[in-house]
Amino acid sequence: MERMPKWADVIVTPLISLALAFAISALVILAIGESPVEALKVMVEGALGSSYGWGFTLYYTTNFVFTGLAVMVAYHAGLFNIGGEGQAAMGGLGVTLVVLALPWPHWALALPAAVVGAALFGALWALIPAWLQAKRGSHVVITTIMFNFIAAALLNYVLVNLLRPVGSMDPASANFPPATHLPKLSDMALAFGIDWGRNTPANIAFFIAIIACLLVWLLIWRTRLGYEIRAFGKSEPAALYAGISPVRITVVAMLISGALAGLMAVNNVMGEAERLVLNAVEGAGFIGIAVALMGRNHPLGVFLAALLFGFLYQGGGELALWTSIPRELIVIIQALVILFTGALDNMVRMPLERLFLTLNRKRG
Amino acid sequence: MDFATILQILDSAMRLMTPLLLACLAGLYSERAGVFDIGLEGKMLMAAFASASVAYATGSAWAGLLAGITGAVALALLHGLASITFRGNQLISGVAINFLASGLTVLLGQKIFELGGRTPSLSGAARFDAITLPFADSLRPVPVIGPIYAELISGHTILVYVAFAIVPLTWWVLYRTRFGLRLRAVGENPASVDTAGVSVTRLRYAAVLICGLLCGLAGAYLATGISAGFVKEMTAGRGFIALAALIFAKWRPWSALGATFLFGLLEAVANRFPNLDLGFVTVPSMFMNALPYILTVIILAGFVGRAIPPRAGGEPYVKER
Amino acid sequence: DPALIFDLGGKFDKSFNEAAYEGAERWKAETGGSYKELEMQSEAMREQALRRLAQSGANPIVMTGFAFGEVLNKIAPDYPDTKFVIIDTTVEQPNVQSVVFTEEQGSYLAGIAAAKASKSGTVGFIGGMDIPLIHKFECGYAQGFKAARPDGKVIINYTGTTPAAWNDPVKGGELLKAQVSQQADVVYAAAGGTGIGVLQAAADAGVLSIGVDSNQNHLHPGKVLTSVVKGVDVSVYEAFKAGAEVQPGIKVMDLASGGVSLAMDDNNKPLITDEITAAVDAAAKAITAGEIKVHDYMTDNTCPVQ
Amino acid sequence: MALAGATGTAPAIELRGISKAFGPVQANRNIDLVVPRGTIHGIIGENGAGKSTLMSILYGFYRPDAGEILIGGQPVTISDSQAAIRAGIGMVFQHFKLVPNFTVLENIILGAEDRGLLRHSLSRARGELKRLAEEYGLQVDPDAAVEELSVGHQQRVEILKALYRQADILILDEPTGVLTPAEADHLFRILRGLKDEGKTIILITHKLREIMEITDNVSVMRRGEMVASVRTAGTNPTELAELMVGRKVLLRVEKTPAQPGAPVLEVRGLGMVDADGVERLRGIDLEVRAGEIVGIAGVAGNGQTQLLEILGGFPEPGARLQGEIRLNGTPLPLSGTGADGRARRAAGIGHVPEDRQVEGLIMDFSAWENSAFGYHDAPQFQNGLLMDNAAIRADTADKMQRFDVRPPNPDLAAKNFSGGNQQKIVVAREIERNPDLLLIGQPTRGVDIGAIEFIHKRIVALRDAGKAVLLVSVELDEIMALSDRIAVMFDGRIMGERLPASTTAGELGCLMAGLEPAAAPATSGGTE
Ligand SMILES: Nc1ncnc2c1ncn2[C@@H]1O[C@H](COP(=O)(O)OP(=O)(O)OP(=O)(O)O)[C@@H](O)[C@H]1O
Ligand SMILES: Nc1ncnc2c1ncn2[C@@H]1O[C@H](COP(=O)(O)OP(=O)(O)OP(=O)(O)O)[C@@H](O)[C@H]1O
Ligand SMILES: [Mg+2]
Ligand SMILES: [Mg+2]
Repeated sequence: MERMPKWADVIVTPLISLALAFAISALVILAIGESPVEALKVMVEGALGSSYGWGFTLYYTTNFVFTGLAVMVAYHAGLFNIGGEGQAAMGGLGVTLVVLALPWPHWALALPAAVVGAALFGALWALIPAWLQAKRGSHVVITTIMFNFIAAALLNYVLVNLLRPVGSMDPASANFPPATHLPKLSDMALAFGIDWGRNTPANIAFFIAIIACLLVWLLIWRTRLGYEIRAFGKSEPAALYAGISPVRITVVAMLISGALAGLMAVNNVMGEAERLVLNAVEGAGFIGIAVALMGRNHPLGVFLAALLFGFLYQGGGELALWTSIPRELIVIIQALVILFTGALDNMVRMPLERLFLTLNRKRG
Repeated sequence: MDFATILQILDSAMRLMTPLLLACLAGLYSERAGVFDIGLEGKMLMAAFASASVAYATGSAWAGLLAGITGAVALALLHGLASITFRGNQLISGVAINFLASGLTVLLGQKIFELGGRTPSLSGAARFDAITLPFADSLRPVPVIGPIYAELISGHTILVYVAFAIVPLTWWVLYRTRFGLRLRAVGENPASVDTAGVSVTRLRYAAVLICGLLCGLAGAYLATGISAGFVKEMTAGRGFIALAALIFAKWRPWSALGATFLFGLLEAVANRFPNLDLGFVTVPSMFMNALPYILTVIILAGFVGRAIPPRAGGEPYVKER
Repeated sequence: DPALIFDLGGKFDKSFNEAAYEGAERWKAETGGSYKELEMQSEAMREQALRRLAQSGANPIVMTGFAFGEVLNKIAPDYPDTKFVIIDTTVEQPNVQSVVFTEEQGSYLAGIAAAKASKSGTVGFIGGMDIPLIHKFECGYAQGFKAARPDGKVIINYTGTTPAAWNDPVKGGELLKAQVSQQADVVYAAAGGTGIGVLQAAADAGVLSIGVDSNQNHLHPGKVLTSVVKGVDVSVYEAFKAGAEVQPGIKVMDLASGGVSLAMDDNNKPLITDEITAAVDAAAKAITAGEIKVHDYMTDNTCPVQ
Repeated sequence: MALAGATGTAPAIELRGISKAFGPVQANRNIDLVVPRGTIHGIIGENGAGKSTLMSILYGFYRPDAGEILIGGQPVTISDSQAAIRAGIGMVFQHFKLVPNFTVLENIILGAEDRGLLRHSLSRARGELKRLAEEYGLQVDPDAAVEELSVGHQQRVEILKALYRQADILILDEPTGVLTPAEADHLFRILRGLKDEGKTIILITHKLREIMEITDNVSVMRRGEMVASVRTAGTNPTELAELMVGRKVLLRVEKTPAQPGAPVLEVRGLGMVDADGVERLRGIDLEVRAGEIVGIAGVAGNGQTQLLEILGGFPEPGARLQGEIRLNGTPLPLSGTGADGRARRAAGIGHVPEDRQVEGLIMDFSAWENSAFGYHDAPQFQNGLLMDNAAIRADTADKMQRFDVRPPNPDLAAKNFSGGNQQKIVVAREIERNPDLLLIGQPTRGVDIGAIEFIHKRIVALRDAGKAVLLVSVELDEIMALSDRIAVMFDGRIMGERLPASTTAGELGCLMAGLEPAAAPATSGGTE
């Protein structure tokens, strides 16, 4: 027996939570002496009001989809992977090495190789924490935090000392050769004669993200491995009883998680910057945690949450660019959205359930 | 390495470990009561900002401290509301609080001081000064003990001593008092506390408030003790390191002292020897900077077994769904 | 109208971006004109911001920071009628003015001053994030110091490897104390917000510090030996003043042109002895005259001293 | 109502019109109950009938939606457990409410500390504990960590907790579900002692034998309602079972003599030393043939768990094993990864684990996911690279129907089924695979009469189909009723084997206690 219809829980609860988050954000905007209506208008128009805004929103969305999926897969195995930041950074290194290593004649050849490179490096960066957790019981939360710092140091060293062209100020790799530049969504639209999102960074990696969502969904809910991952995540003794090896699941789940985080580099490094810069991940790994948890650890939820954060990122950027509202406001709005939809959701759900229960009773 | 250098490194380790220790103990109270907290970073940041602002405005470090505690406690209450009253996801709530603090501090700081989120530098009574312990100077000439007392033990701000004193205090509270017994019980099996007629909610709120209080001390120390004012994001990941130390310490107070000391020491050593010359190769500074993290992983892998968190940790107490 | 884009560090970094802001404000105060300003939020936004500004008709568009180099190189040809000014790196496009500073020269003078002011013969350098640009400051400083005190010692620390390294005054203070315990008595900080902690800790510890980018002497009057000032404000001011007539090409802001200098004001007057003044002036003259060539770390990623 | 007990005085407890709903579930509906002072009052009912809920309301754990509670004739408001304790009520929950890593003393004083510092409370409790131990025979080591204690001792701690709080009314929710017969007897002696002192006791149990043995009155619940309250002396088990289930129930297991065939399982010299260096199994020799049920009797903690885990392919990590196990003549590898359940299943071993909630089921998984658990890589559940969820669902619906799992909804999460129905899901999963050997641990722990009857029938049917069954149970009744041959384990050893027809509970009890080490020669199976 249900307390309230599933549709209500899946749609009404998050919408009311979101409304509450924005209401409080509006109060904050008022408090700093700006107009919330104006701010909302700038955000919505800037992020969703034009193909141009969408081009950016979808670019950020793509990043968050990858890091969100990464957190999600590990979460299903009962592992809290805070290392998306480092894994995505290492994925960037993987992409860069692949792209710069060979004279790729065409992006279509370079892309699969880069995907492999990104996934491989991301996965490798998750391997040690995974192995330590499985074999030595070192808590994966600590080790992945540590590996974020270590990745930053390693990347810094590699960029400054090995990959940086001599004489360049920038701690960044050389530019990727034009042949490896990924098609932007705008290029693709143009091929169909549509002028959509010119000069925006959204690129073919967006489709890879969607494919990744589908594959992860299949993996978690339709394959034996996913079944085992979920079983292990829910109960280790039961997994043992069923013949599921904890070591194997821990390592495999973290490898997949790391690979997904690493894949983000296809979007930001290969698709957008077209070279590797020092701080390429820009906190997307941490946003992935919020995205996964808010998305209720389901790929569709992750996608929607990533879209929401993509909107906040782009809309917030526009806000900071074109109004005098400081960019930190966006961080606050993000925080409130995370808080209300992710942590205070029962505040909305409990009264709703009561409402539905009374309605049901009345109906008999 | 001579004796003086060792003393200086230890001295630096003591200062560097203090915010970690306070935050680690803060997390200890909360998590021992079954409320996981990855929002230590945010609470510290908020406290650092509030204490620096009020200390600047009033010229009193103590007023700043009070404000810092208030700021951290306010966020702690929010965490309590989400994770205790509304049985929300504690991890999400913690993440949200980190973001919230990160945004609010800069927004408010910019609004008030217009220095891009910084507060003006503090001076005089707006900062906690180093305290010279009695006889520090007269004992100095005594070999070994003298320098240890005068250089290492004496000459820290009051908050450092407070932090160290809270370790035995926490041990005592946890293992020798009624409150401690109930606190530990509620983190292991809240139903045991509930059926004993004690309110799980009240206990958990108490724990979360203490967590806020200690984060307040940690943040105030950062802004008004070890440095002189607030700079955005000045916690620089210390909340996460404190969390790592807490797991490292297996949620025990004395071990928390040890774990945070280790982190402080590693950082102090890396500060002191930025380019370690091993003769055949010089370790680049980037790796010396990462050394504390690398060593942590090695130590965890080699010497610390499985860390089992409080059994009811992370789960809201639901008796009627 | 002209426009100014700040890098990720933000407008109020008490340093580089802030200097640019001051230049713009001076232009505004003097001419009564208005300008558009933007702060970067993310890497991907750079291109967006430049294009949107160019489309909105802003001219010239001034941006601070080498990180814009690649993007500007890409988009400048799309807006041939707009003039761009980039500070801190070179972009070779017909409508771009590249302003570069010889930080190594300013830092060299700071090294001389430190050598003269130091009693112990040991001085320190504290960098922010460990990147080549900061090594350029470090190397110039070390060269100046060694020139004046060949037997002296420079202790070098970097705060970290992530952007957090720019905002960690606590660590800055601790690094300073570590250097002081190794007898350093003059410390040069090129570390953004972290530097604030360094200067503070130096003032507390009773040693001298050297500020960077803007004139930071006033932060602790009588305790900051001097500041290595980059004329970012001047270049922004001049770019704004020139308007659409900004001269494309590379503009080297060096010692000779006053692009880099040591800040001397009332705040540090008591610290600057005649000996320091004399040594610094002599070195400055020699550099201007080409008698002393200060090596630029960026050209080959090496430093001749140490 | 003519209940046994003192007349004239106000009843110890009187409940009037108690109702309680959990969301859409009406757990208690308008319940009246009278418990006379100084009596032992039994409460029975199927899984999910609402017994625990009603008692939890009385103890202040839940708040009723409606109704009135009178203690000693006085209306009281029991807003929380503190109020219940003040009213003299103590409760031993079905699932103990102890803090596992606390000592016994700490658990005892928790919530009843007499001042801010623990020292005084601890020393007072130590003295009090000593007194209670002597008075009621409730010995426990006050400084032992609770998690180190056997379940029986943990229960003592719960009882001591109530007595320490000077409870006048003691509620015990299925206290014997986890006890050995000897422990249960001991418990009953204690309960009688308490009753003689004038205390009032409420006892929830699924075992009618216990009801008949010890209670004065008994109340029967069904689907949230109180359907009868009668004098125990005036009723009988068959009547009670009918009241409970609402239909006729067979209380005995009907089975024909076994027709054992070739040995299916042969265990030779099996030894095990666990990660802490404790020797758990010592030279176990055991044989189970096709078409017979071998029951392993023994007090919990004598190695049965380890034996089942090793046979099932998941010995605890770090354990050292020796000896030989053969299945249908083929040796099974002993040195595995600790996660060899898959291989064991493939070889034809089915396993109903002792603890369904921790091992047998994933409580958050739906019934259909659980019903493939361990067999999720079976070919008929695959559809190319993916799992064939539709096939699993259909299979589950079918099993649920045949095993009468209620509600027969494959999409419901395991945690939302009552204990008996959870067990049916596990049993259905393992039996329906038609394994050559079925390992089955505590098949009916906490399961109501109707479900017990059903599960027993299925086990016998499997045997009759010519399969081997190894049954581990601490319920001597169950062992006696089901087994064709009984082996008794004590301290990691097989103390001896008996045939059910030619032994008595007393003899088995002796073996279970480790007495009579020179056991009679093992019968090599087969029927006389
Ligand atoms: N905490 C709870 N939240 C929601 N529903 C509950 C809760 N506890 C019990 N229920 C519901 O109330 C009904 C009665 O449960 P209860 O535990 O009282 O049964 P019971 O008679 O004790 O069963 P058993 O014999 O298995 O112990 C159950 O069917 C269940 O659906
Ligand atoms: N916290 C809860 N939330 C939802 N349902 C619950 C909860 N606690 C118990 N239930 C429901 O109560 C019913 C019985 O619960 P209970 O804990 O009494 O188990 P049980 O049937 O007695 O099983 P066992 O005897 O094996 O412990 C189940 O249907 C379960 O769904
Ligand atoms: Mg029950
Ligand atoms: Mg039960």
